[in-house]
Order: sequence, then structure tokens, then C-alpha cells
Amino acid sequence: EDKPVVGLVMKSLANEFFQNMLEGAEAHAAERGDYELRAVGMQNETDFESQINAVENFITQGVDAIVIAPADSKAMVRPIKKAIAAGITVVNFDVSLDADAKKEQGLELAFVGPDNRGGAKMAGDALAQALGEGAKVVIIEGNPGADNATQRRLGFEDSVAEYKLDLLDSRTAHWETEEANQVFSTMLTAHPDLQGVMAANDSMAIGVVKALENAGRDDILVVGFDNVPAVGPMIEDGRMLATVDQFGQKMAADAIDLALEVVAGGPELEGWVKTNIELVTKK
Amino acid sequence: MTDHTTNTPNEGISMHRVIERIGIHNISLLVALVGLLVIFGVLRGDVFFSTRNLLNIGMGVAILGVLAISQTGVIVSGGLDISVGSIVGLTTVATAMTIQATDMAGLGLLAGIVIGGLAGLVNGLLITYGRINAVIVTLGTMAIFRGVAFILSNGQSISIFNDSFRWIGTGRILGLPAPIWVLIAVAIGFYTFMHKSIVGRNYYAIGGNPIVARLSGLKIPNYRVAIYVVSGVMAGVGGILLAARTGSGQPISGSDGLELEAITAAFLGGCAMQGGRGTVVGALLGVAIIGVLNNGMILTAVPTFYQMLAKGTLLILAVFLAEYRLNKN
Amino acid sequence: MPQNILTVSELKKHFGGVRALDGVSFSLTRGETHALVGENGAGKSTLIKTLSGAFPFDSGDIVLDDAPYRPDSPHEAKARGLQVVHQEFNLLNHLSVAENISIEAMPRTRFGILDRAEMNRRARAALDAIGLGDIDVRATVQSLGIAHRQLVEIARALQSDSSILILDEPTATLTERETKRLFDIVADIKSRGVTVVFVTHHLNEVFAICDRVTIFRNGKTIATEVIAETTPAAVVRHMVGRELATERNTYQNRDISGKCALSTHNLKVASNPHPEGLDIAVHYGEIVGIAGLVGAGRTEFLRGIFAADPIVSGHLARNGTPMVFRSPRDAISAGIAFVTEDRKEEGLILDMPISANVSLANMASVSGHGLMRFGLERQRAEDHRAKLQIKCGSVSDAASSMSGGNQQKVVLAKWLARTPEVLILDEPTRGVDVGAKAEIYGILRKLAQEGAGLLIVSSELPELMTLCDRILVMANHRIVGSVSRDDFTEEHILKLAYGQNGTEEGTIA
Amino acid sequence: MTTETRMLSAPSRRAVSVRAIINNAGIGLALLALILFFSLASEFFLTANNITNILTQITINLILAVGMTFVILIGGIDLSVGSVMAFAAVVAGKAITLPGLGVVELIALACVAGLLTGLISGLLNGVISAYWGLPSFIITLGMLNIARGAALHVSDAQTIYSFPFAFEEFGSALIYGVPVVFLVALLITLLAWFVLNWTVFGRLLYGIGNNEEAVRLAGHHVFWLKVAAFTICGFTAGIAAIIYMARLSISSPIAGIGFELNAIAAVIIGGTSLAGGRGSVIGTLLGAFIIGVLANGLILIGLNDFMRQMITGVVIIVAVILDHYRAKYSAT
Ligand SMILES: Nc1ncnc2c1ncn2[C@@H]1O[C@H](COP(=O)(O)OP(=O)(O)OP(=O)(O)O)[C@@H](O)[C@H]1O
Ligand SMILES: Nc1ncnc2c1ncn2[C@@H]1O[C@H](COP(=O)(O)OP(=O)(O)OP(=O)(O)O)[C@@H](O)[C@H]1O
Ligand SMILES: O[C@@H]1[C@H](O)[C@H](O)CO[C@H]1O
Ligand SMILES: [Mg+2]
Ligand SMILES: [Mg+2]
Repeated sequence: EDKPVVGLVMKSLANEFFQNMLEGAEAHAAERGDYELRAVGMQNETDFESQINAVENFITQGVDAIVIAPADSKAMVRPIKKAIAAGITVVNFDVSLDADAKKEQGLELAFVGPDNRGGAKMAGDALAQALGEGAKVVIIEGNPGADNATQRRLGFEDSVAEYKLDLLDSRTAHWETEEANQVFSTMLTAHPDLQGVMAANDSMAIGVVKALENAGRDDILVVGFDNVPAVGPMIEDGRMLATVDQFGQKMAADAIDLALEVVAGGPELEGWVKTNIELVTKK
Repeated sequence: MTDHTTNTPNEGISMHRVIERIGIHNISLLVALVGLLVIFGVLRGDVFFSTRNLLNIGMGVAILGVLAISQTGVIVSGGLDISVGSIVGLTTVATAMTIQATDMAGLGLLAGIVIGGLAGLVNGLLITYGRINAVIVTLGTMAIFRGVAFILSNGQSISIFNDSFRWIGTGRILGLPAPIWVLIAVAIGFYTFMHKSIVGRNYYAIGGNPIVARLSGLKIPNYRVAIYVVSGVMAGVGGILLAARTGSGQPISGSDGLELEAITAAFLGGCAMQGGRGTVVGALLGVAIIGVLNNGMILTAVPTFYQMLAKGTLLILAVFLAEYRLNKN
Repeated sequence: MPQNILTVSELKKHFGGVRALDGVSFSLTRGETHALVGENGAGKSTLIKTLSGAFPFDSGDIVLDDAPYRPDSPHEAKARGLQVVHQEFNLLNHLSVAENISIEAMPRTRFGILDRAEMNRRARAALDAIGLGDIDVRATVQSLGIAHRQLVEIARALQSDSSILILDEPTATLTERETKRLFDIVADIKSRGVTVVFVTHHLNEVFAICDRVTIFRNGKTIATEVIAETTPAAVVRHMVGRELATERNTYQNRDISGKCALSTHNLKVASNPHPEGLDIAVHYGEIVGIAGLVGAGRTEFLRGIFAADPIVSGHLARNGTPMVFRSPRDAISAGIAFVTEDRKEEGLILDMPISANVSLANMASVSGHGLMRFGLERQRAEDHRAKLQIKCGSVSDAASSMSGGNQQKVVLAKWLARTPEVLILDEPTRGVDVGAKAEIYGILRKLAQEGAGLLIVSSELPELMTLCDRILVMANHRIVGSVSRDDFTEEHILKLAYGQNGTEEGTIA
Repeated sequence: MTTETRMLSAPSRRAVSVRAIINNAGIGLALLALILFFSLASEFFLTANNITNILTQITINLILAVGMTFVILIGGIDLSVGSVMAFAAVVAGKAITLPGLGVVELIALACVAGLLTGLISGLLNGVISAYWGLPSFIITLGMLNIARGAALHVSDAQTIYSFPFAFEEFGSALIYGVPVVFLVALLITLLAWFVLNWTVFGRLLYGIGNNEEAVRLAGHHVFWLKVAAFTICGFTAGIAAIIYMARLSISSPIAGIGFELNAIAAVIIGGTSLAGGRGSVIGTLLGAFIIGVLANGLILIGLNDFMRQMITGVVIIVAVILDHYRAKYSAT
């Protein structure tokens, strides 16, 4: 009965990445059996308020730990600080809080998550190598205020620089499929000679692939990020070139494990607990 | 009847009527649309008028068009249906699951239409017999239908591998993509229904003044329920198109403000909030304006924020043209 | 042996605390024309609404064609052969005249599609039958004047075959000429065996066309009389429960040598087809009437003066000083008040309390520093309720809960509350009962006596002839004559209104 | 949508609005029932801490909804409030992070800048829709895009942060457990209630919603009255922006997406008619509470996200059905 309670705060459950993560977390809780999991998500990726509300509600419920993937790297600093002040162990995973904002609020908190910039560069490099130097590419970005979105854009830009690609356009679609579909459809019309697309996550990559199918184009290469189940077949049949697996289920499970260790009296986490990434291409 | 003085007002009235026949409002919308085409044509003449881009626009608005047209029917009757986006999501799931289970495209279509119709029936019954404001009911059912979709699909997207079904989303007839044909069919069907049929006329009566309509002996409850069922079925058609296009059923699809865009197109097209006014042609023009705007904006590659500024301004200008001229007359 | 087609016994219906019908009993024989009369709020319209299925009744019995009758909906009432023209307008303003006329049974083609040509043809025929040759059946109803709307409604009611036709104050918005035509129509359908129920406040109409009359008072039927065996005075006595003082309706000479309160010079409104506008002058203490046929342009002219609609050209002067009114607000601050023609569309805020309606044009008097003083507002409303004998449950009830005539009195109260220097009235006593009419006349006269200038448009010549010092006659947007009190005769005024140049035949309804 | 029953039941809206509270009894009952249910279902629900949470969480929606009530009462709608809030927040955010000014000046400047931004946006909505008689649905939808674009432009699509400490303190300050920001919202609500029920201005707004022509012919400046309603709504979006900043310590150009729908929902649940002319700000308060309590309570009892959405839908419909019966019985 006295099991510790872990509140897991995710982002948009419309994204398969988090759907998948949720399942993984539930399985993990069932498997370990020594803690109680309470998980919440958001309506959409820009709904910061509801994420803050979720944290506040967890404070009220007096959970032992909060494991959170912030929607905005700056906005979530204060509520997290409040949770820590309430004696709750907080683990920040997936999206790192903003370093400056943390410093300013006097908050020290470790980050559990992948090297987003490095990961994006892996995908970008794969694309560049397939297309060759000087190829025309575009980037579809995540939420401007989210640190991992920034890191992934930088990673793609690293590839652009290294392989002297021609970057035609770079726009946000706020991590969402439909928006990416619209944004990219028109990018395609504006730049019919486009050769490659770097999407900052798979949700948006799927939107891009659908747009390509509708336009009847199979000559444009797409890379994504996340390795959600839905892109598996796309990589197999060539509609996508590559994605980066960041092992979302494991990431969440690790973050929970780490949180529980601290709750059980272990040492505070520090710095960056890097999690695994891996380039996924056609086998 | 024969002398000069009596004919003057008469002539005034019939002149007025000639314009009215085409629809002053529609003429103005057409002007707005042509204006947009000219602007984008000049700015991006290279690609804007390419067949591919025009088809892109068409594909982009096919689903929206279906929804905007049926929304026009609902608004004319004095109601509003905010739940259509959710119904689209729900029907993509229902269709995908049916096809996954049976691999029969026809059953998938049936499932989409039946589920859409049932959802609409729920709306209609609650609004008519529960006597609740349509906005509230459909605001509520918007959440409910979305929830049902998630529960059915367990939050996952469901792939559709049936090729004949997917053809609905990607196939072409006479060079035009199938969804555009669907839109054309829906438009013609609704045009006949709203403007040529007796039942359609009665919707204008009910929306224009329900008290009068009742005193004239119309059975308003039946009409009300029916229009929401129609709206649900049309959302089902939208769902089928979406599922066929994306080759999957996704509980989340249709949640990105599709209903708002449909309502916007209807209002742009001349619907009045109070009901009793609005036309199918107007709705189509509204949809075209929105589609061209969205497409042209990205083509001209102005930064996102200027795009939004421009989109907002153009929307206002479009109604300004349409309504102000109307008021002046 | 006349056979009863409809028998109503002990019918009751209440709205909250108001007993609108408190034991109504009467019967209709087949083929008769039966008048219902009674003061404002006596319950006539309520009875008609229950008969037409618009709302249910509490208790009592109705027998229709020897079968019990308790309609759930207007649909059912129509199916049983009852057709009603209600007192308040019931047209769909955005639809065409033809569509309105055919709304109950639209003609269809073989394919079930609306047969527009046939619909227009039927509407044309229906309008021609009641003499409305000059209305375009494809025009929207909102482009019609109020009298035309009334006639369109009557045309609609005549569309379907019914055994009972109920007309609730159909003549309230009609001038003599249309009224006559309506009577011909009534005679015609009566000859076809249809029973006609006819509500009016004009007793002469009752005596002109009805066979019997049932008198209402306070929700009860007081008596049913055979017209041939009674007199107007007897009917009025039943209505008000006392003898009506007649001397109140006589004209009193006043001093009208006062200054010119309001004058127009070449004032032209948009609908005026002529190059030149209108010239009129109203002096302090004077009551000027404007007579004319429906569509003569009187309403538009008044609206132009008040800046309710923009004027095209011409001038307007108050106290001899030229003024430009950009909105009704300007007109009001210049001391003008305007009782509009259509109380439902322009006069009242139906959902708001009676007291709020009374103070609407005079918010300053019931507020201080922008704050409402509700006690004072109610007090003011009570004063007017007493003064105009407004019948209502409480002044905080919604305006929509009053009978038509009482609503009209509230509109009047709204403007009287400003004690205007110039009062413009468009059909001020439409739907007001005889007793109350006398009250209103008294009030208007008193106002003139106290020095105000009054400009009254009315389609009831007797009304103008009782009240006015001078009557201007309008036809086709021109003033075709000015008649002073000594020359007041209906013939004279009507002759002017119909015009001497013989062109008016098409202009008038 | 409601005109039909209007004629038959002839509602008598009382002027003095202590009655409004009674008129809202149906929604109030629904709210009470919810509270009762959640206190039984979750041990946390009635804790002081959670009550504080609920109050904080409804603050912004309540403020937006109060402004929205004005616009809906005159028969309009304002879809732009979410974007205008973001725009105002970004402008205020720029102001409050200006270098070289004292804390007090910064905060004052930010408030003025944010409120003015909201006010001007609302003014524009009002002037454009009232002057040319254009449907506010489209005009404010246009403003939704314009304000969002402006917010992205001004902020260069970046989140603005690093506000004075005192300002952030205000966002989380409590008085006896009641968030100060909620008190601000409550104050605004009371002010609005007062304005709508006790001033001539408020009376005329109701009048316009019912019969604009009658109000015009009675000599009132319908144009300015309508403009004022929209301006108030924009102004409250400005207030919401300041509160948003104080609460979140950031100004995000993508904040407030979809907030207009929540605000409209609160107003409608509170019994204000979309057709205009009928409703009350007390109803809006209750409507905002219903939405807030539901959102909070359903998380507390551990419902998953999709069930939560569904139940929210069901409760809203049921609350309004309840209200319908309340109105029916109190009328007879
Ligand atoms: N919907 C309603 N709600 C409340 N009271 C009503 C309603 N309709 C009518 N009444 C009341 O019922 C009584 C009868 O009204 P009714 O309209 O039948 O009078 P009437 O005889 O037709 O009068 P008028 O000659 O003025 O038209 C009035 O006191 C009126 O205030
Ligand atoms: N909105 C309108 N559009 C077109 N014609 C109109 C409109 N309003 C009125 N008319 C026409 O203008 C003429 C003048 O109407 P007006 O209402 O001023 O006449 P009136 O003398 O006041 O008669 P009454 O009020 O008794 O009908 C009529 O022929 C009428 O049908
Ligand atoms: O890392 C995650 C995923 O990449 C997801 O697709 C969007 O949100 C990010 O935070
Ligand atoms: Mg009556
Ligand atoms: Mg007139």
C-alpha cells in the first residue's frame, strides 16, 4: 500500500511517440510492481498551461516523484521548482529545460535524454550521403521554444554545413502531422526541385510522406526522428530514408527508475544522463 | 401598372433582383478570389498556376469543402455543428477498423457513413429533444466522439492496406483526383437539395424564423434531427476521404480546427449566425478563398508571422468586400 | 337550423399569474362570419393561439366537427381545417413573397424538385386575387412595407382549403381601400361555406361584415350577439363594462398660432422617385396629420426626418434654425420623439422588462452618473402604466408577455417619458382598443395643448379627423393636398389620396 | 436557436441581478454536484492545496470569459482572445525585459503595454465589425491570425523570459491560500457584473443584443456601445496576458492557442445565449468553475486523458439539461 507514486508528465498523446511511451511506462510499472504510476498527457504541443496544471495537481496529490518531458523549456522551470520545493523528486527527460532559465531561477536539475543535436546530425548525414553534395533540402522544425527542437535544427544545420547542402527553407510545424502535411505540401510546390526533407520528428515526417504520395512524387528523400511504429513500414518500402530511434519507452522507464532511486534515498542526479540513440535505415 | 411612376420602383426592384439572383455576395467573393489569384499569380506565376499546384489546392480543400457545404445547411437551419472535426476522426477509425477486419472497401465506406450518421443522430436528438443549445451539445459531443475514437483505436493509428479503398483518396478520373470528384458530387447534391428542393426551402424557413415556421405547420423537430444526421454523414464522407488519403485511421485526425475552418468558410460564404441565410455556392467560394490563401501564402514563402498577418487581413478584406457591398445595396 | 362547426366551453389558460383565458365559451356555425371583440389584453389572441395549436390550454373543452379537439401543434390544427392569420407578423423576411405564400405546400415537379415557376405563378394568382397586382412575387418580404406584408399573409392563409379561417386584427395595418377589398374576399370565401373568425377593434367593420359577435372582457366571454339585433353602443358597453364617454372624442380648439416647431424644405428620402422632396411645417401646439394610401411614402418620410434612414437631399429646421441630424440621437436631442410603425421590429425590446422599455429613450431620467436607479425606473414605469392604462402582470415582466395593444401603449410611453417638443407618430393606435384609443387621443391632445407640435401618420381617417388641425395628403411620395379642419370629409381626403391624374391605380395596393 | 421557446415561455429577466444568482441555480447545482462527487471520489480534492490549484487554474479562462460575455451579449463573438493574449504577453514581455530600468518602472511599463495592446486589438475588432456591419466571427478570426502573426514577429518566434522577481512573485502569491491572481479575476468579474446590471451602459448592451434597431431609434450610440463591448473583451485579454506572464514566467508567442473556445464554452455553459441579449456574468463565473473543476477533478481521480475529454463533454451537456429543467419549473 505504501508504494511510492510517480507522476509521469508527457506531451501530446496525439503523437504516437508518447502513446508508445505511455504503454511502455505502464508495462514497466506492472513489471516492477513496486510503485504506482499516474500518467498525464496534453491536448496539443502548445498547451503549456495544461502541463503546468498537471504538475500542480501532482504536487497536490503529494506524489513522490514527477518525471516530466517539458513542452517549453522555459515555461516549465518555475512549476518544477515549486514541485522540488514541495519535496518532490523531479526528473527532467526528453526535452531539456533551458540552461539560462534554470540558472536564473537558481534551479539545478539533471537531464535524462539523448543527444538531440548529434541524433539529428546522424539523420542529416544519412540524407546528405544519399543525395550528395549541394543537394536541395528543407527542414521541418519542432516547437520553437523547446530545447530539443532547437538542438535538432542545429544538428540538421551541422549536416547542411558539412555536406554543403542547399537549404531552401526551414519552418516549424509544431511537431504535428497535419500541420507538417500542409506546410510541406506548399513548400513542395514552391520548390519542385527539392531533393530531401529533414523532419525533426516522425509525426511530421509522416505528414511529409503523405504529401509526397499525394503529389505523386517518389524522388524525394525523407528523414525523421523517434522511430515510432508507423514509420517502420515506410522505411522498409523506401518512402522514408531513415529515422533516429531514441527508445522512448526505455527513456521513460530509465527516468522513472532513476527517480525511484532518488526517492529510495539514493544520491541526487547530476548533469546529463545521456540515453541511447541509433540511426534506423532499411535493413 | 402601365404608367411611368409605378414602374420606376418596380424596375428598381427587378434590377436588384437580377443581381440578387447571381448573389451580390457571391459576386463580391468572386472578386476577392480573383484578386487573390492575381496577387499570387504575379508573385509566383512560375508555380502557382501549374496544374499540380491547382490540384494541390483542390486536394487541400476537398474535405474542408464537403464539411463547409454541410455546415452551411446546419447554419441555415439555425444551428451549428462544432463536432464535425471529431466525427471525421471517429469515422477514419471506424472505417480503418472495418477494413482491417474484413478487407472489404464497401464495408469500410458503409461503416464511415453509418457511424457519421449515428454521431449526427446523437447531436440531433440531444439538440431537438434535450432542448439544448446546439453549440453546447456539439461542443460536448466533440469531446465525446474524440474520446470514443481513442478508445476504439486504443490511441494508435490503424493502417489500411486495401488498395481499392485507398484509390478513393489517390485515384484519378479524367485527370482529376477522386476527392475532388466527391466534392463536386456533394456540391451538386447539396445545391439541388438546398436551393431546388422543398425540404431545402423549409430549412431556410426554420432558420429564418422558427416561430413562423412552426405556425406554418412545419414539423421542426424532424427537420432539426435530419440536418444533424446529414451533417454527420457528410463528416463521415470527409472521414472516408481522409482515411483513404492517408491510408490510415487516426483518432486524432480532424482535430486541428477543421470545424472552425468549415464554419469560417460557411460564414465567408454568406451564412448568418441567426440562420436563414447562406448558399452552397457561397460556401464553395469561401472554401476556395481559404484554400488559395493557405496555399499562396506558403508559396510566396513569406515568414510565418507575415503570413498570418496577411491571412488575417485578407479574411477581413474578403468579408468587407462581400458584406459591405451587400449592406450598401 | 345552423349547425355548429366549433364549440368552445369553459376554456382556461394562464401564463404564470396572468389568467389570459378565464372561462371562454362560444360557438361557430358553419359558414358564418363571427367577430371577436374586446379591450386590449382581453384574451382574443390567446384564444386564437390555443385554437391554432401554438400553445396548449389548461382546461376546458373544444369540439370541432363533432369530435374533441386539442391540437398539439399548428400542423395538427391545419390538418383539421383551421387556418390562422396571427396578429403579429409571421413572415420569413429573407424569403421571397412567393416562397412565403407557398410555405405550407410548395409545388413540386415530377422529380420532387421545387417547381419555382409554378410557385411564382400561384403566388401571382394569389396576390392578384386580393388586388396586389404590383408586388413582385420574387422580391424578399423584407423589402415590403408593413401593409403589404399583412396582405401577403392573408394571401397565404387563403392558399389552403380550410373550413375555418381566423383573422386576428387583419385590418390594423390596412387602409380603407385594402380593407374594402378584404371584405370582398371574406364575402367570397364565406359564400363557399367557410367560417370566418374576425378580430378587430373597429366596430364599424364588425357591423359591416359579421353575422355574430362575441365580446371578451378580462379573459371571459361576456356575450354573443347577433349583429342584426344589437348596436355598437351595446357592444362597447359589454366590452368596457360601462358607458364610454363620447365627448372625449371631440375636437377642442387650441391656440396654434405658435412658432414653427419643425419644418422641412425639399426633404427627400432614398425611396422618393421624384427630383424634389417634401415641404411641411408643424407649429407648436398644432397636430398635423398625414393621410395617404399604403405605400405613399409616409413612413419613409418620417424616418427621414428622424434620421432613422439617411436623407438624400433637402433641409430640415427646428424653431426656424436649420439643422442636420446625423442619427436619431441628434433628432432626439433636438426634442423630437418618434413612435415607429412596427413595434416588434423597431419599437420594443421584447425580451426585456416593460420598465426597461419605457425608460429606453430616456435613460438619464432613471439613472445618475451612469448608474441605474431601478426603484426610480419601476416608479416611472408604474406612472405610465397608470396614465396609459397599460394592462400587464408587473412592470418587470417581459414586454413580450403583453397583448398587442398594450405593447403599443408601452412604445407610446417610452416617448412620452421624454416630454418631447415635437412628437412624430406613425400609426400610433394600431391594434389599440376603443377605450384605450380614447385615452391616447386625450393624451396626445393634452400634449398639444401644453405646446408640443405633433405630426401623425395614420391610415385611419377618422383618427386623423378627430385629432388633427390640418391633414396633409400624400400620394406617391408627394404632398398632393393640405386640408384644414373645416374641410375635413372622408370623401375629400380620399379623393386627394387616390389622385386626380388617374395614375394611382397601380401605386396603391 | 432559442427563439422558439422564447415566445412560448416568455422569460422575464429581472433587472436587478441578485436574481441572476437564482436564475443560475441550475448551473450552480451542477457545480455543487460535481464538487460533491469529486470530494467523495478523491481525498485530495477538498484539500487547501488543491483548492488553491483550481482557483489558479481557472483564473485566465475566467478573465477571458468575462470579457467574452460582453461581446456575446451584444450578439457578437470574439475568436481572437487567445492570440491577442499572446500578442499582449509578448509586447509586455519585451517591455518588462528592457534593460536599464527599475523594477517598478518595468512592471508598470509592462502592464501598460500589455493592457494597451489588448485594448487596441479589441478596439479594432469593434470598429471594423460595427462600422461596416461585418460579422464579428470572421473579423475576429482575421484578428486571430493578425495578432498571432504580430506576436511571432515581435518575439521573433522566441519565448521571452527572465522577468523581475517581484512580478513573478505576484503570479504565485497567496492570501489565506487564495491566489492573488484569482482575486484579480474575481474583482474583474464583480466589476463586470456591476457594469452589466447596474449601469445604463450595461442595460443598453442587453438591449442591443435583443433589438439593435430599437436601441438605435431610442437615440443611443449603438456603434460606440458595440465598440466598447469588443474593447472590453480585448482589454480583458490584455489582463489575462499579464496574469499569464506572472504565472508562467514567460511570454510565449504560441501561448493561448484554443483559449477562445474554452472562454466561449464557459460563457455558454453559464447560460448566455449566443444569439445575444440574454445571460449573465455570474453564469460565466459558474461556467468557468465547471470547466476548471472538471479538468482538475478528473485528473485527481486518475482518469486517462481520453476518458477525461469524454466525461467533460458529457458533464457539460448534462449541466445544461439540468439548467433547462430548472428554468422550466421556475417559470411555472
Ligand atoms: N406569452 C405570454 N406570456 C404571458 N402573458 C401573456 C402571454 N401572451 C398573452 N399574455 C397575457 O394574456 C392576456 C391576453 O392577451 P391577448 O394577447 O390574448 O389579448 P388580446 O385580446 O389579443 O389583446 P389585443 O387586442 O391588445 O391584441 C394579456 O393580459 C397578456 O398580457
Ligand atoms: N425596404 C424597402 N425596399 C423597397 N421598397 C420599399 C421598402 N420599404 C418600403 N418600400 C416601398 O416604398 C413605398 C413607401 O412605403 P412607406 O412604408 O413609406 O409607405 P406609407 O405611406 O408609410 O404606407 P404604410 O406604412 O401604410 O405601408 C411603398 O411602395 C413600399 O412598398
Ligand atoms: O523528443 C520528443 C519526440 O521527438 C516527439 O516526437 C516530439 O516531442 C519531443 O519532445
Ligand atoms: Mg391580440
Ligand atoms: Mg407607413
